[in-house]
Parts: sequence; structure tokens; C-alpha cells
Amino acid sequence: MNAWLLLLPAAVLLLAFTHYPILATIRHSFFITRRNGTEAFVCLDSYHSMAADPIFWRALANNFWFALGTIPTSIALALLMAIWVNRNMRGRGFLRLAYFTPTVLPMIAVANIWLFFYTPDYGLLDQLRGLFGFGGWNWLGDPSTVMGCLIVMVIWKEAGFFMIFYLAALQQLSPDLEEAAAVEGASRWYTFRRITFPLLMPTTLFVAINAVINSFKLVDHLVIMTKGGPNNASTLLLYYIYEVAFTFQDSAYAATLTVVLLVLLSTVALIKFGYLDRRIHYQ
Amino acid sequence: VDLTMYYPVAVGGPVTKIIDDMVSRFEKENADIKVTAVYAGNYTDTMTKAMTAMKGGQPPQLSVLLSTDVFTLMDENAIVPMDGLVTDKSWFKEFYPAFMANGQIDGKTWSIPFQRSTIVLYWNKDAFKEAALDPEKAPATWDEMAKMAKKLVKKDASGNTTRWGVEIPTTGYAYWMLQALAIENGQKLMNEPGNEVYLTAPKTVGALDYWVDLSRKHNVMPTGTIDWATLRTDFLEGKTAMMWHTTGNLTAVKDAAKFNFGVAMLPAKERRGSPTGGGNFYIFKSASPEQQKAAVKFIQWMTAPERAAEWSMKTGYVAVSPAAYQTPAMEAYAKGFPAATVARDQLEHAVPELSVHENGRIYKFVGDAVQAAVTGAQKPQEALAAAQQQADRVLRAYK
Amino acid sequence: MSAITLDHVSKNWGPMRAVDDVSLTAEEGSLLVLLGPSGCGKSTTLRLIAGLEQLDGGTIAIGGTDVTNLTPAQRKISMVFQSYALFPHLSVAENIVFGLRVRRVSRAERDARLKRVADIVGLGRLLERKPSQLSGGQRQRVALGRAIIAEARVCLMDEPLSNLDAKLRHEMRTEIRALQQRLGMTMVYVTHDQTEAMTMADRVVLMRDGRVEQNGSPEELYNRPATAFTARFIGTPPMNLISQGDRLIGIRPEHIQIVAQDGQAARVKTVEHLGADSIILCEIAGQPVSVRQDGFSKAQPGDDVRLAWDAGHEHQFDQKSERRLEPMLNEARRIATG
Amino acid sequence: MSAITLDHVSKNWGPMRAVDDVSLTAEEGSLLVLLGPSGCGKSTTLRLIAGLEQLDGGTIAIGGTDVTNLTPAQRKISMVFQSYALFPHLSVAENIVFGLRVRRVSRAERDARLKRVADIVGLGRLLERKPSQLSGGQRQRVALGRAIIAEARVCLMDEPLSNLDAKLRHEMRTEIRALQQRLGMTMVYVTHDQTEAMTMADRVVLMRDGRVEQNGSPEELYNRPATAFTARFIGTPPMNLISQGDRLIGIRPEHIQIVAQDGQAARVKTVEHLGADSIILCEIAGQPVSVRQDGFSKAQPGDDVRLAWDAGHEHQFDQKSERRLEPMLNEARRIATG
Amino acid sequence: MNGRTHPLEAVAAWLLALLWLAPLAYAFWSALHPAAYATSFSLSAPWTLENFARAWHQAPFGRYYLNTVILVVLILIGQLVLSTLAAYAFARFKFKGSGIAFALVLLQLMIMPDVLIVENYRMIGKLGLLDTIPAIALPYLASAFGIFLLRQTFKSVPLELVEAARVEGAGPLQILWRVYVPLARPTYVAFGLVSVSYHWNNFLWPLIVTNSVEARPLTVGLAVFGAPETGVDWSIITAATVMTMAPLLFAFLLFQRQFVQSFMRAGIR
Ligand SMILES: Nc1ncnc2c1ncn2[C@@H]1O[C@H](COP(=O)(O)OP(=O)(O)OP(=O)(O)O)[C@@H](O)[C@H]1O
Ligand SMILES: Nc1ncnc2c1ncn2[C@@H]1O[C@H](COP(=O)(O)OP(=O)(O)OP(=O)(O)O)[C@@H](O)[C@H]1O
Ligand SMILES: O=P(O)(O)OC[C@H](O)CO
Ligand SMILES: [Mg+2]
Ligand SMILES: [Mg+2]
Repeated sequence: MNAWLLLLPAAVLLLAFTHYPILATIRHSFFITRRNGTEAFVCLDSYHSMAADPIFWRALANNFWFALGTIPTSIALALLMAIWVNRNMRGRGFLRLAYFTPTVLPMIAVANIWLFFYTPDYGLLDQLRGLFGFGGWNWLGDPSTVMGCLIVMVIWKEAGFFMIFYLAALQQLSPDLEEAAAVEGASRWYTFRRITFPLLMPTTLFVAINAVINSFKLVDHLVIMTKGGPNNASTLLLYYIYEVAFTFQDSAYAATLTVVLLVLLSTVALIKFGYLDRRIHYQ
Repeated sequence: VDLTMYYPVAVGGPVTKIIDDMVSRFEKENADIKVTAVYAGNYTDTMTKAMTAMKGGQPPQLSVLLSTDVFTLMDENAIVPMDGLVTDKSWFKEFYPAFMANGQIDGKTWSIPFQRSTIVLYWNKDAFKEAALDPEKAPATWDEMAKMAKKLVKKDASGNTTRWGVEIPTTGYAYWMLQALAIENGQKLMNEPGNEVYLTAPKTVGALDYWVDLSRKHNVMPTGTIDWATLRTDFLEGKTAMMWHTTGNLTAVKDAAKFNFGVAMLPAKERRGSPTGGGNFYIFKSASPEQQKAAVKFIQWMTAPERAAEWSMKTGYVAVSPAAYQTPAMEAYAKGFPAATVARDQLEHAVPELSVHENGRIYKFVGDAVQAAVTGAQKPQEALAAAQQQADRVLRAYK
Repeated sequence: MSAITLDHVSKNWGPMRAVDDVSLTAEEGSLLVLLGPSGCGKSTTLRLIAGLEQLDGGTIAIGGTDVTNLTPAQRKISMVFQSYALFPHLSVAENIVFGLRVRRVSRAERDARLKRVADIVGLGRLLERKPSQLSGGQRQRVALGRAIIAEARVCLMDEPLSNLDAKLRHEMRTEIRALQQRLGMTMVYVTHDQTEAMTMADRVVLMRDGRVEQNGSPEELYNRPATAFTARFIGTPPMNLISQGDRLIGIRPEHIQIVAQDGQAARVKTVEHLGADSIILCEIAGQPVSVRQDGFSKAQPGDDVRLAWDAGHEHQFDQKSERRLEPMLNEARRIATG
Repeated sequence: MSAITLDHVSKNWGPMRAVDDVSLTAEEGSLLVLLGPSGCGKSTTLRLIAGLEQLDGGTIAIGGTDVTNLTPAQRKISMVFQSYALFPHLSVAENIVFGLRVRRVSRAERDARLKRVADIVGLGRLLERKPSQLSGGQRQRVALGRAIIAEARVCLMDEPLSNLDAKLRHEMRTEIRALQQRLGMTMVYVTHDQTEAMTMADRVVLMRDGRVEQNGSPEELYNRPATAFTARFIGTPPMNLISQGDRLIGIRPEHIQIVAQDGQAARVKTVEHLGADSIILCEIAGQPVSVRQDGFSKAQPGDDVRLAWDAGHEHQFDQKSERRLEPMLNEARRIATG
Repeated sequence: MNGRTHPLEAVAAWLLALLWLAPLAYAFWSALHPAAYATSFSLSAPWTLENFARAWHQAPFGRYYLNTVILVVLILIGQLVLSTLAAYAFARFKFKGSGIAFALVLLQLMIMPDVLIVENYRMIGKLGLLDTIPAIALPYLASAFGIFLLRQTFKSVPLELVEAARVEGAGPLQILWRVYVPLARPTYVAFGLVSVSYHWNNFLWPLIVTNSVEARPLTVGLAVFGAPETGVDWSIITAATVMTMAPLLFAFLLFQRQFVQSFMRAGIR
């Protein structure tokens, strides 16, 4: 039995839809396609126009804030949820269900629901504010709030997913350890800080890496909710790539933008495999 | 013959149902032609789909796309002119020339008007009455609109606005609205060959200034962006007393309004004016000769006066030919509902919609500038200057 | 003062009485072993003493103070868990001083005490390692180190040796006992291994189904089992119990001789040579009886033999209640030889 | 014919000779035990016989046929793994007939053979259970069942009992031996537990560092250890070896008496009471000597005692080579008593 | 020990749970009431299923369902088969270059097909598969996540079981089929559920490669249908939204215990 034979089907598809496209993207970023279909080598021209493209920088910065806004909070919430539902709390099954449910819902569907929340004046949020005498607010139409609104929604969507990983990790922790700490006189908070949390570090890392990757991948909601607006205030890199490639039909520039995305993701990979995996304690 | 057609929907009402119904009637009359009508989203989505499908080697044979997509479609070598496909060119003359304007370039006719519009002003007569304004009289000038709007604003006890005076949408087709304002201010936005835009012209800036002032100075329009898609609902919910919107929404508004409303031409500054809007039929180059023939047949059927009238009544779009307005059904309808002809009447003041090469990109630049201005992120002047700069960069290749 | 007293202690798991009205005392400075088959409630009892579980009845006192409602930390005990419960991300040194840090003992004192304890448990050179880099025996010693550095007068251990191989187990058992005696700790030690119980304990409490079956010194349990259950639990192979009327006659394998005449007729079923001695499994009237003989027995399966024993080595139990019966004769002899 | 013969078999792991020129024969229908300390190459040898590893030298024959280059399946053997290697997702019945299904034996025959085997190993009523629902002993029997249903004449076992508790281990050892004898299988049995080796084997091969240290009957290994290594490996506690000039004098703990006079002066270090007997660890001139006494010894740590033994029980080894020396006297006596 | 929870914490946990369910609860509320109540909440609001009926008739949801189910099943089967074979190769065979090959597989964990839309679109175009269900599935059929997960699981299968099977006469594929696969069941379940929900919910890629009703999955259908331009009212959008997620939600409610447990037993992390 030849191992390569077993690998073959997966390898062919991976080559065709991951490795070749990566290389092709890099190659295309150095060319432009003329209207008549011929390609021309333009060296770094596309990169220069990218550097001069304010929308690109805006998208990049947005991606950064989006990641910063969603990742720490959703991880912290996930941990809290996991600790709660790991206990013999009344209604534990229901709580697990409640926290986890958003993650199985399609982003597209979720975006529809949240879109209504954020609708000015008669949306749910403004109705609630109205009860307290506040006026309507154009949540998604105002550059200062649009990102925050998307971040809240994504946290809602993602936290439950990460919770499951924490829950799995918590269940693998021996209860002995907490008991030993209790016998030694440690408070619950101390035990969490010094024992539980450090031991969950591999999970935290795994979840964080996933969250970072997701923050580059999640754009479905933009299509429904903001189309990147107003004035690009909610554009994310991948959405911009989509726009450039398919709406503007400029695949050379899209390739250039994709290269940036690839570099970012590879950096994440390098950090994970090259550095963190070595430093964090695995059991 | 099998035909695939992509079409967009940008207005309310059961549009897909109407199209499906018309298509099936056409198929019944023409048993040898089968048309698959694919609803592909809004105009941008549909254009995206059509372009993407073409590059992927599976383009539709015909499509309804923005009349202004013509340069882009020509640049992409996607479409064929109609001239060679019809035996009797007098057909082109049956349409309103204002609607043909966008589609006729270099003496060739590249598209046939279908769901065409102008921007009109909808006003809530009940609100006017409440504000002690004449419910039958819409504002005729910018100043009047601002003044009346001020009276129409309603606040609750805690000072929160519960009704705005006027709303002009700033997402979706912001460039369209800007163009309307610019024209009224006496400024055209583009040149004939579609390779220049005039965003920094003082009068263009003035148009945007007025727009921004409505919210920031006169406080008659909400700040932040106003969503194209939900504006109609706002109007129907009474959240605004007036709105600027496509006439394509007329029937949807008529069907849902629980109050009396009127429709008027857009108010004037230096002049009255509105760009035309909406979608035309295009035939794709890659279609086989029989398919192209069949497509023409389909287009002719769809735009024939009875169908144009039917379509206009069911949606609110302007019927594309004068003949349609002479059909008995349309005449009866217009009599009972005079608003139905306001958009057509406005054609006399209308100009072709902003149509340039790489129109998708240019629209985004203009839209971004409008949004930057209305959200207060930039002064209209700066915002438009930035857009002009980017547009120049893109259009340089087409000079 | 550090004696531990359990007074009518009970603990239920749902309908099951895991610990059922247990009373016992571990004298100050002594080692008390909780012995019994799996599931008899040993661990639960220990966890009750530690405060890791809530009592359903009774009281627990340590050093004369009622600790029934105190938290584990307040009871000032130390504990060695079956799995050691070492913190895998902390070094040996950090594991050992964990409790001191929790209690905010100064750095200087921590270091001093660590050094002392590391010497006692012989881990001086391994302090920087992580638990995963230690052998089983070394881990055991870290757990011990963590338990003794607190200088708690009371130490609880739950089967701390069950994960070790025979040789290490043997060494560690000596070591724990020596340490306990040296430091004068009061220790409660849970095991299901009777060899451990016999060799280490000052006092053995044999449990069965949540209750105390017998409480006595190792010798008492061996020489004067109070019930047939104890008799069957202690000794390898355990005591033979032969049904005779309404009684069970108990006789240990090592007290039976194969004789040429007299004695009871028996048939040899199997013979096991263990080197120093052999176990001969026989049958007397259908009841199995094992006999222990020094050296290599020459008995062969199928042989007919005769078995005899000194009446003084006979134990008697009531057939029904399984409780020990004390014939005056036996009683007298026991006192004489005891 | 099912005898197993290893002829100068070697196996290297990188630079290490895990099995080094081993030759041995397991007679047809006999049980051969591979005994030795951890890492001495027992498992590797067994796996070579099974065909799970490739030889680096020598040949292996089963029933006279050279099987050196055959796959495990072709060797027609059965094997019981240390942890039984039961398939947790299959029921008892499915586990037992696994090999028959793989070999596409017809359903009818499978059922018939299953019935027979289930009777032999006494699992008739448990066939539908999953392994996780079985006790250790029952699992062992499933593994046995799977091994015998193939009707292979040769069965290999790698420490099959090491996961069981003492009591169960004791029972299973009897059971395996009985089965092996009843079915007349040739069995190679790996263990590091000398009690298992002594009680079960027809022949014991004691290994050390990949080589055969001694190959003989259990009695031979116990009574006439060929080397000091063997002497030290067999017996609990093992033989005392006292350095005397260029010799090592070996004497088993059970052959030493504490006497009132004469004998060698010694000091008691510790005493362990095991119930039936006690182990007294003494020191003679700085050398540890353990003594086994029946019953509860009254010796106390620190006592000065005198130890004596019958010269006939003395073994002698060369201090350097550690090989056995045979004084004529001992030899004569051995033959007389052997 | 871990039974003791502060009452305040319990309250907080419940509040959070209710907050977390609120959007869903709203969607159901609005879908099950006449449009007039979509934005105002009143206990006396009448219940209705009409929104569903109208949504169902306004767009070919039946077809979308069918497409989605075909898509999800196709991807799942493909992923399971391919991942199983590849994971088996990585877990139990030693071969030259396995390290590099595995690293190349892992690359896809970071750079998923989702970000390579442009080139993948070209590739699908070259293959002439545009606007088909297989086109949506292809880039995802080889799943690094699946391979990685199964490899971990396979590696944890005791070698003894494999050797036992070998001694009993089983060949490599028999061993895979009879030993590894059944033992990895929790992993298969967990992975299967993740995969199904991912692809049921996936949007951007299907949006790009499909044009027609015949290939569109539910999500794309919903996006096209619910585009607010068309001014469909909220009740109908939420009804369509509920329809889109209902099967998944329902399956999750049914299997949540197994799901959570499989997830935990599979030790994904
Ligand atoms: N947390 C618990 N919940 C329910 N029942 C429990 C719990 N802990 C123990 N039990 C039950 O209580 C009884 C006594 O358990 P315990 O752990 O004290 O036994 P043990 O004597 O320590 O046994 P072992 O030697 O196997 O460790 C057992 O029947 C056990 O199943
Ligand atoms: N696959 C392997 N690769 C490298 N070295 C190995 C391998 N298997 C065994 N060894 C080495 O070969 C030597 C003999 O191993 P083997 O498993 O035969 O010992 P053993 O006698 O069975 O020991 P134990 O009683 O601990 O099971 C050991 O030193 C071991 O480390
Ligand atoms: O909404 P419509 O169909 O009138 O079209 C809008 C404008 O044409 C957008 O350019
Ligand atoms: Mg226990
Ligand atoms: Mg071994």
C-alpha cells in the first residue's frame, strides 16, 4: 500500500485549489490583463497603485480594528461561558444551547436579523432607546458606529463557537488540580489565574488563531448590512478584494490585494507554528 | 432557442412575479423560444454576475443592466449593437429619445430601454396638512424645499425628531442623486465620450453643499447615510414627509401608503432637472445568431406599447414609448392616478444618467464622496476633490 | 494537637450511602490506613476529612476543633492525591511552594523551606523540571514535598502508590512511613492493597459498603479478624473458610500441614510454586482449601492427601452473621500467644 | 507439529541490539515463558515470532517450516496483547470472530465456531456486550477467545495480565495455563513477573540485554541459578548475595534462621510484617541480608541478632564473571535433594 | 467541588443566555406575526404562518433547499473520504517527504479557499464547471482541517489494535475500514457537523460561482431574495431567514448533546 496513493486525491485538489491559486495570485499581481485579453508584465506597478489607494489602507485599518474589537472580547466571553456551563448549574443544557446556537446560524440570515436591530428609528435598538427618551440613531449609516455594530454582532456569533473548545479543554482538566489548589488554600480567582487559565493556554492559542483567521474571512454580513459603507467605514480587505475582482472586474489588482491577505495569513501561521507552539505549555 | 436573461430589481413590489408572468406569456406566444429569466440582485449585483459569467465563459444571451453600463460593456467587448439585428431601424424611433440617449454611441444603438425612470419627489399630503402647508403644492425650488421641510420636521417631547422634512438617499445610487442636484444647479457631470467627470466644478460642489446643508444646517434631513433600500419604508412609516426616489417605486408606494401622497418633479435651482435612470436590454456578443434574433424578438415583445404600459402601471417605471401612453389601459390609469405621468413629463428636463467607462468604480468614488460629506467626515469640497482625483486616475486610460 | 476524629459521619450520593455512620479516631502522630475493596467509601471518607465534600451527617474534628463546616483551606491539612495532582505547567519548585505563595509567605522563607523540604524528599537537583519530565517515583515525591512544606500536622493520602510498579511501590512505602514518623504527622492513608496496610499502619480501618467493618492494629486484623469478611480480605492467599454446621471454620493456609495420617482427607487440585514456598489448592468435601508449604512442594494435582492443623489456629464465625465467635479455649490461647 | 524454533535471531534498533543472537525452542504443546527486566528484549522477541517486526539475522521456524519471511497473517499464529487489544467498537462476539470475518469464513461456520469458543472461555452470556462493559477478567477471556477461535496451534502472549489486580491476576494465570494444556497449544508467554513465570511455565527463558541469560525449568532457575543475575532476579525478596573474597555467596532469605548462638552477627534494620510471614532486613558487615520468618516476627529495628544457614543451601558465584561455581559438595547434595 | 456557584453568577449566566437568544427570538416573533407587528410587540398580536407561505412563493426556496442539501452532502462525503485516506497515510505510514507534505496540507488551515476566490474562480472556469453545484464544492473537498483532525485521532488508536488486526490477517485497507474508521466515530461526527454547518452557511463563494436558481444554495437565494431594495417587508424576510436556518437549527437542537460531546471527545484544539 503506497502512502502517496492514499494522499493522491486530496493532494490533487489541494494543489488545484490552494497551492496553485496561491502561486497564480502572486504571479498575477505582477501582470495586468489588457482589454483584448493579453497579459502584460508591469512589475510592481499594481503594488504602487495599491500603496496610493486610500480604500485599501482604509480596509486594512478596518480589518485591524475589526480583529481587535472581536477577538479579545469573544475569547473572554467564550471562556466565561465555558466555565459557567462546565459547572453543575441548573439548566446547564439550556445555557449551552443558548450560547452555542448563534454559531450554527448562517451569517447571511443573522445579518438580516441584526440589520433590523440597527435600523434607525423603528429598529429594535432605537425602539429600546426610545423607551429611555433617546432619539433615533443611524447605527449603520454613521461611520463612528458602524464598525462597533458589526463587531458586536460578530462577537455574538463567534463566542459560542469558541466556548465549545474551552468546554472541551475544561473537561479534560483533572478536577484533582482544582481540589489540590483548594486544599492549599487558594481562592477561586487565584486558582483560575494561576492554574486553570495557564492550563487552558493551548486552547486560548488555538482559539485566538482561529479568530484571527476568521476576522479576515468574515465578510458575508457586509453584503447584507453595509456594502462596506458608509464611505468605506466598514470595508474589510476580503470584501474589497471581492468588489475589485468581480464588481470592477480588475483581477490583476485583486491579485495584488490578495497577496497582502496571504502575507498576513502566513504571518499568523509563522507566529503559530514557529513561535507559540514552542512556548506554550502543552500537556 | 434557449435564452438566459439576467435582470435586476431595485424597487419594491412583486417584480420577479411580474417578470416571470410576462416571460411565460411571451413563451406561450413564441413556442420555439425559451427564456430563463434569472433575478440576480440589484443593478450592481446583476452587472457583476453578467461580467463574471462572461469571463467564465458562460454569459447570458441578454440582460437588463443599467443603461449607463454601456461603456463598460463595450470596453469588455461583451455586447453587440442592435443595428445589425433588426430589419427595421425605425423601431429605435418609437422610444423616448431621452431614454435612447445613453444607449446610442458612435451612431450605433447598443441597448433598448426597458425599466426606465427619472427621480421624482414624493410628498406626504397629510403631513403637509398637519404642518399647515398646502397639501396639493410640492416645493418647486431648492429654497422652497428647505423652507417647507423645516416646517414639516416634527419633534417629540424630549426633542427627538420623529419626522424629517425630506430625505435623499445616500447609499446605492448616491451619484444619481448628486447628478440630479448638479443638473438643477446647472452643471453636467460628464462628457459625451464618458471619459471625464466634473466633480470639482463649483456647481457640483454647490449641489453637494446644498445636500449636506439639508441635514447639517437646516436640520431637515437626518445626518449619516440614508439607505436607498429602506427609504421607501421610512416614507411609508411617516418618518419623513418628502423623499427623492425613483419613479420605479411608485406603485409600491401607492399600494402601501396609508396616507395621501403626491408625486412631483424635482425642485429647481437654476433649472428643473433629473437624470434618467434604470435598465436597458443588452444582447451579448457571444450569443449565437439565432439566439440574438430570438433575443431581439423577446425585447420587441417586452417593449411593445401594451407591455410597456402594463409594466409602467405595475411598477411605476416610465413606459418607454409615447405609444404606450396612448393605450386605453394606460390612459384610464393615468386619469385616475395622475402621479403616474409625472416622471414622464419630467423627461423634458431630463439628461442622460452619468455614463462613463469603468462606471462601477466611478460610482463608488462619487458615492464615497457623498457619504463622506453627509456623515461629516469631509467637507463636500474635499470629498469631491478626492473622488475627482481617483476618477481621473481611472479614466486616464480611456482618453 | 492534631488527632482526627470522625463522629457518626455519613455521606450519600443520591440514594446510595457512600459513607454510613462512620466513627473513628486517628491518634496524633499515628498513621491510620483506610482499607477496603473498591467502592467501599474510602476515598469519600478521606475527601470528607479534607473538606472536599459536604457531610450529610455527623461531625469531624481535627485537633479537638470541630472543622465540619470549614473549607479545605481552613482545615490546615495537606493532601496527596492518587494522581498526585501536580500542576503540569509549574516547575517542581513552584509546585512545592504553591501553598506558601497562596498564603503570601515571604520569598526568603519560601526559599528556606523549599530547600529543607527538597532535601527531605531528595529532589534537590530536579527543582527546575516540569512534572512531565519526572519519573513516577519522583512525581510522588513532589506531591509529598507539597504536602509537607505546609507543615500541616495532618496529611491525607489517597492511594498514592497505586500508579507505581512493584519495586518503586515498595521503596516509597518505606519512605512515606519514615517521613511520617520523623515529622510526627498524623496521617490518614487510603489503600486497597492489604500489604501496604499491613506494613505501614499503626491502625487499620477496614471498610465495607460505607461502614467500618473492623478497626484495629494490623496484627489484630490478621490474627483476630472480627468477621468472615475481614478474614477473607486479609492474607495471600486469604484465610480458608470451611462451612461446618452453623459455623465457618477459618484457618490460614500457612497453618495447615500435609500429614501422613490423621487429619482431613483432601484432594490436590493445582499446585503453584512460588519459589520460597508453594500454594497447594486442595478440596475437602467440595470446599476449596489452600495450603502453603515452604520450598518446592512435591504434591501433584490429583494426589490424595491429608490435612491437619493446630486447633489453636482455628477461627470460628457464625455462618449467618459472619461474626467471630470466641470459644473460651481459643480466647485463652490467644492471650497466651498474642 | 507446532514447535517454535529461533535460530541465532537478532534484531537491532538503530545501534542498539534489542535481540542479540537468541536461540531457543518451545516444544509442541508446551508453555515457554520469556522472563526478564524491563527493556531486555522480551517483547521484541515475541514480535519477531509473530512477524510484526523484521529480523536482522537468524531464522524462525514454526512446526518445522521456516516462517522468517512470512507475514503475520501467513504464520497462522494467534496473539494476546498486553492490554488485550480488544476492538472497543465491536461486541464480544464480533471481537472473537474478527479474524474469521477478515478471512471471509462463512457465516454458518463462524457461528458454529463462536459457540464452541464461547463455551470454552465461558462467555456464552456476554456475547452481545461491548468490551467496556466487561470486567478485566472477562476482557482477558475475550482476548483468549479471539486467539483460540482461529485454531492456530501457536499462541503468543505479551504480558497479558499486567493490567489486572492481584486477585484477578492470580485467577487468570490458572485459567490460561489450564486452557493451554487442555487445547495442547504451544504458547510463548512474556512477563516480567517472576511469580507468573514460576507458576505457569514448562520452561523459562530469562533474558538480559537482548541475550538469553538462562534457559531452564522454573525449578532449575530457582534452585540452580546459572548466574548472580538470575539469582538476584528470582525470589521475593531475592537471594542474598554476600561478597566473600573473589566469590559471591548466595543464600535465599527463607533459608536463613535467626539463632541464639553461632552464626553471623547482624543488626536488624527494618521489619516488615506480611501476615503469614515477616521479612527482616539485616546488615552483616555493611552488606544487606534479608531474612524471611514465618508468622509475626518479634525482631525490632536495632536488635543485634545472629544468622545461620545450612551450607547445603549456599550458592556460589564468581565475583567477576558472576557465573555459578559448582563446589562438588553442593552438586552432590543438589542431585540428592533435586 | 465544581458544584458551587454563586447565585449572582447563575443570574448573570441566565441573563447572558437570554440576551444571546434574543435575536433568534425576535426572528421567530416577526416571522410568526403579521407584518404590522414586526416592529411593535404586543402580547395580543395574532399568530400566523402566512409570512412563510408568502416567502415560499416569492422565491424558489424549494429548489434552494434541494441545492443546499445536495451541496452539503456532496462536500461531506468528499471530505470524509479524502480526509480519511490522507489522514491514514499521514498517521500510519512513514514515507519520504511526509513532513513537508503535511506542512503543505496545514497551509490550507490558514489560507482557506475562502480567500482565494479570484484564482479559484478562474480554475473553476477553466474546468467549465461554473454555475454548478460541484463548482461550489470542489475547492472544499480536500479539507486540511479534516485531515488534521483525523490524523490526530488515528494516531491515538493503540498500535496494538492494529497489530491485532494484522495478526488476524487484515490488510491495510481492511485495517482502515474495520479498525480506524469505527474508532474515530466521535471525530467523524464532530467534523461532520462542523462541515455541514459551515457549508450550509457559506455564502461568498457560492455567490460568486453560481448565477442560476438551479445552482444557488439557500444563503445566496436568501441574500438575493431579501435584498432590501426590493422592499420585501420584514416579516417576510425574517420568515425566509427562519426557513434558511431552520433545518440546521432543528438538527442542532436534536443532536446538541451528541454534538457537544463528540466535539469534546474528538479533542479538537
Ligand atoms: N461524585 C460521586 N457521585 C456519585 N457517586 C459517587 C461519587 N463519588 C463516589 N461515588 C460512589 O460512592 C461509592 C464510594 O466511592 P469511593 O470513591 O469512596 O470508593 P473507594 O473506596 O475510594 O473505591 P476505590 O478503591 O475504587 O477508589 C462508590 O460506589 C462510588 O460509585
Ligand atoms: N520500535 C522501537 N524503536 C526503537 N527502540 C525500540 C523499539 N522497540 C523497542 N525498542 C528498544 O528495544 C529494547 C527492547 O525492547 P522490548 O520492548 O523488547 O523490551 P521488553 O523486554 O519487552 O521490556 P518491557 O518489559 O518494559 O516491556 C528496549 O531498550 C527498547 O527501548
Ligand atoms: O431604481 P431604478 O431602476 O430607477 O434605477 C436607479 C438608477 O438608474 C441607478 O442608477
Ligand atoms: Mg478511591
Ligand atoms: Mg514489553
